[in-house]
Amino acid sequence: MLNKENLIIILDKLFDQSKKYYDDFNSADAKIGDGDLGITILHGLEEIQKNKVSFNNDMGENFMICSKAFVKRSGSSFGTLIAFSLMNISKKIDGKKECDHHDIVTIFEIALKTILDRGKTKLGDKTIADTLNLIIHKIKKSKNYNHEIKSACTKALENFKGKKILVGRARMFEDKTTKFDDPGMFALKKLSEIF
Amino acid sequence: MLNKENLIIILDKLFDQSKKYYDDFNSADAKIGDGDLGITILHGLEEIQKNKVSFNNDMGENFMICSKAFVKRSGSSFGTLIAFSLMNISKKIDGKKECDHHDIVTIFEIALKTILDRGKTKLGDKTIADTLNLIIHKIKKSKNYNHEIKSACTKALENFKGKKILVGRARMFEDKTTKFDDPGMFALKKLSEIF
Amino acid sequence: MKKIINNPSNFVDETIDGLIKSHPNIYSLASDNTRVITRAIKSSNKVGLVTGGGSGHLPVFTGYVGKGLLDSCAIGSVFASPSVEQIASAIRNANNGNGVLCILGNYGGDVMNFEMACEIVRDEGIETKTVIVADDIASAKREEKEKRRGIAGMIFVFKVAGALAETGASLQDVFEIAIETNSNIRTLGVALSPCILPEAGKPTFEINDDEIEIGMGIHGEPGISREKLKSANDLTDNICNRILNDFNLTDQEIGLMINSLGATPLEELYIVSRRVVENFNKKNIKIFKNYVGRYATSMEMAGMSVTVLKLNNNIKENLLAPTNCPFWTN
Amino acid sequence: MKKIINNPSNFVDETIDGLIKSHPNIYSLASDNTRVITRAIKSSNKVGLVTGGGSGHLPVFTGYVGKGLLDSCAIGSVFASPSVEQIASAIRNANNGNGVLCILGNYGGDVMNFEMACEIVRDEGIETKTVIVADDIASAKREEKEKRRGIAGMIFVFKVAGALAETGASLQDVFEIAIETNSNIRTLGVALSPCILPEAGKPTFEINDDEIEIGMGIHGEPGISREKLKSANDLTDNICNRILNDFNLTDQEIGLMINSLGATPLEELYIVSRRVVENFNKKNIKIFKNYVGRYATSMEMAGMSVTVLKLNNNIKENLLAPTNCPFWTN
Ligand SMILES: Nc1ncnc2c1ncn2[C@@H]1O[C@H](COP(=O)(O)OP(=O)(O)O)[C@@H](O)[C@H]1O
Ligand SMILES: Nc1ncnc2c1ncn2[C@@H]1O[C@H](COP(=O)(O)OP(=O)(O)O)[C@@H](O)[C@H]1O
Ligand SMILES: [Mg+2]
Ligand SMILES: [Mg+2]
Ligand SMILES: [Mg+2]
Ligand SMILES: [Mg+2]
Repeated sequence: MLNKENLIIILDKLFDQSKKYYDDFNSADAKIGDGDLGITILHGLEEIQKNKVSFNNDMGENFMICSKAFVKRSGSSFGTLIAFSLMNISKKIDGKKECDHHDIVTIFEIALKTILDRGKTKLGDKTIADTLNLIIHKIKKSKNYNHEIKSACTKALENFKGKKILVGRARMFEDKTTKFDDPGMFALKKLSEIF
Repeated sequence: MLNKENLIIILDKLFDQSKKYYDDFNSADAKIGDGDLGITILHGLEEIQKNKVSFNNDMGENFMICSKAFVKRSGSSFGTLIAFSLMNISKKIDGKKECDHHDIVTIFEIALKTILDRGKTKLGDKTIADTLNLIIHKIKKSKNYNHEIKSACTKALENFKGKKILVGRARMFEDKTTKFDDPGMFALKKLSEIF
Repeated sequence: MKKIINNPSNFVDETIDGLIKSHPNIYSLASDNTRVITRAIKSSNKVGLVTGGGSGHLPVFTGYVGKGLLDSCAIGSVFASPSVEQIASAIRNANNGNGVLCILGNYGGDVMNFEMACEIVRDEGIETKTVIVADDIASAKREEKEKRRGIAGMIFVFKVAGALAETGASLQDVFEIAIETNSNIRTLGVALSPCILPEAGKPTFEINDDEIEIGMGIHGEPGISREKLKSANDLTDNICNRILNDFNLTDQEIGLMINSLGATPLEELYIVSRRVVENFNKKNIKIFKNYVGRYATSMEMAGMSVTVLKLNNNIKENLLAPTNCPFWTN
Repeated sequence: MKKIINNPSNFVDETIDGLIKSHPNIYSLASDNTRVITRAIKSSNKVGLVTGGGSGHLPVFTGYVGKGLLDSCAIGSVFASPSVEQIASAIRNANNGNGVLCILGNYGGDVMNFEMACEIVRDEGIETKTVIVADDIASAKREEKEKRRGIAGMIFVFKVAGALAETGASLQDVFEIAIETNSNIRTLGVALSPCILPEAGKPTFEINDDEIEIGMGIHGEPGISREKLKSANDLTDNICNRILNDFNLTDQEIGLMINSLGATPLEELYIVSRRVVENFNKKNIKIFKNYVGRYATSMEMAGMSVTVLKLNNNIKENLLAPTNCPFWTN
């Protein structure tokens, strides 16, 4: 079950984690991209921190506040995809005080759909979409969210080791990319350690 | 007495000296100017070296060769003043195989006149003109050129310690310049050590 | 590398304010958004041209707003995409009922945000079309040209589409010439040193004193190969060869742009340009006009890029058409 | 700081060759001297305008040859004066029987060499006049303005005199407006980092990471004071105050130039420009036009200068007159 209170706890922890792994996220991204993934994640979560005073009992509104915060400070693909996802999620759970199991699965499904749509990418391209896909797969079977999310993020990263990155800035490196993790998937794994 | 042979010896020694004090000349100039005095002197003398194969028994022509060489590689005040001086000297001693005492005094007098004319400066401004003036003064009284030139260069530098530099790039520093040697006078002193 | 700045977090806003205060006859701030610049004298009867992207690349992007070029620009933070909201405002400000063409570089965040903004303004009745410039041959194979990054070549698209728009041409026509221009452009660059992000205060990437990176992106994205610093001629030959392998230009007429990423001085650009001209002359490629200078930069990054634009009469005419913009000399 | 160059001893010649090959419709090499650039299309019925000086300052000096600006330029080695012979050639090439005006910066070698060259061509029947630009307020007291160095302000003199010459005005008239323009200009700059001389391969001077030097010359000559790196606003205020103390501009109309010495990017220039405009507005100084960019550089040196040109109707008209030169946007 997700409500305002535990959403805040999650966001606080994610913010801490984004500070801790700031350099790691940037350098994972720098290997194949522009090296701003740490900035993107930190700035987005920082802006959410500033705005969480406005959180209220409507989870839809809370997600919208998060989306707007992310949009305000983040100007890179990851941030944009997350912001779009949060916005679409917000519409779906509008008016809800708390999200039950079904809602939680829906949240991830909407995020996945948004990312595939907006990112014009498909499963298997080695992006955060693949991580989300595995999370959905797992939490559909088990309500042990903390465990499932953490293990899905780790597993997804492992599954794609040795595969080519096909989207984002990494695409041009072709075979070279097989030896790198997708920075977004790497970041999700590290962030999921809060669970 | 100055002829082709000892002119070459002098030029060779000056060239060596200009290499040895390259950095010192540059940094003396850098304190108050653009730091190119070592470059100016080295390049001029280097170019003369390249052209001394054309030296012949006409000292006027030899001075003209030196003037042209200096002009070719040097683009700063010192080089220009020296090049103009050498040209005017060349005209005066045109056709001479060797320069006697009177000629030698004349050479320095022409150099001084040229520098004051072209440099639009006057004696007492703390420039190479003041050094030349003292040389002329001394060699008029004694034919011991080596000694007189060397001591004049040293003496001139001393005489102007604590005085303001009034021309060249240093002019703007006003009182600050009292604690610096004029770079050109400093260079003449170091170069005169070959005598 | 030291910076003349105030509080780093005001860097972008002060830059924008400076641009407007310095050229009040050219640029104006949008009334509804502090990160949107429009022309000082708005056009009234033409297709609107909009761009947007991260700060730190002046004159790209904002600088090219002006008569004969763009109508408005959405400005992101340093090296970061502008938001959907900012882009939507830029589009609204550029629109005068004749539709809007968005011209942007191919970067994930920009592309997605423009797409979203276009959807939003479409619901308000503004017709838009989008051209995504993809000229950097280092960033994807020839067969996947549309996946390439957009760099200095973008300016040629601004110029050509901007000139046609000024004639009152339809959105479709302006769109088509922009698409055609984009497909006629190839760029390859080399980076020698990083720049410093004002907020981070440290270099964007590291590179040894004796190394260069061919194909490095303007945000420090890795390029094709890191090589030893070599002579300007060898470097230029390498760049020319790669461009000509990608794009057959023999017997063609082209526009050329030799662009500094910032710190690399004009003297060096001309040493490069000289060699490009010599190489191209040998291949019987005719250089119609050569633009040498700082057209698309990464602040004080050292490095340069070479851009070729294959010309036809239509593109040529629009390339030469008059402009009113401090960064374009006719 | 890395350089894209070939053999350092060919640096200047390749730069010149590149300039000509890149803009063959604008520049041409003099037939009698490889270090003299003339207009590609020579003028036939006007006063000739000549400049000259060291290399490494592009667009100064050579870049400003072109219609509406200069007729020819004598090019020295990096930071070194051109020779008498080169200057004489530049004058001959600029002359079409209507006399020649030489406009140069106040540097010892240049001044003496120009003087000598003028004497030589006078014997050949060419009438010349000379204006020595002295705008750098850091380099001599107000009472000795004529002793000051010439820096970015020089370009305003090129522009104003160049425009008047184009109208067919007499040598005396062109001379007078150049003198008047020069006396209406003040510049003050700041250096943040040195540049590398291609042949020496090392920096021209040293400066700590947290220091700047106010009034440093474009060849690294010492300035008025070495200070701690400060905010752009404080630095700009300091520069504005010094200029306004030297030159009363209250209620005047001026042209402004915010010039980068090379590496300092446009973003930073606009942050400075913003503050200059604000400061000047407070004093009721009207900014007629603002030129922001790289107009007079020291290769990749970091730093900038602020130039003011006090206007009157005559100067204003000539400032706006059309040109054909890649480095001047009308
Ligand atoms: N089109 C896309 N579709 C799905 N995921 C994407 C896409 N583009 C980027 N990503 C994800 O975002 C990560 C990169 O994020 P970020 O650094 O913000 O992007 P940018 O390249 O715009 O700087 C990638 O590792 C990938 O997981
Ligand atoms: N107008 C002048 N008259 C006499 N001597 C001068 C004049 N200008 C420069 N000098 C001499 O030349 C020296 C500087 O030489 P140099 O470095 O070549 O000049 P710059 O680089 O300033 O053009 C000074 O120290 C001074 O002795
Ligand atoms: Mg990134
Ligand atoms: Mg990014
Ligand atoms: Mg000097
Ligand atoms: Mg000098």
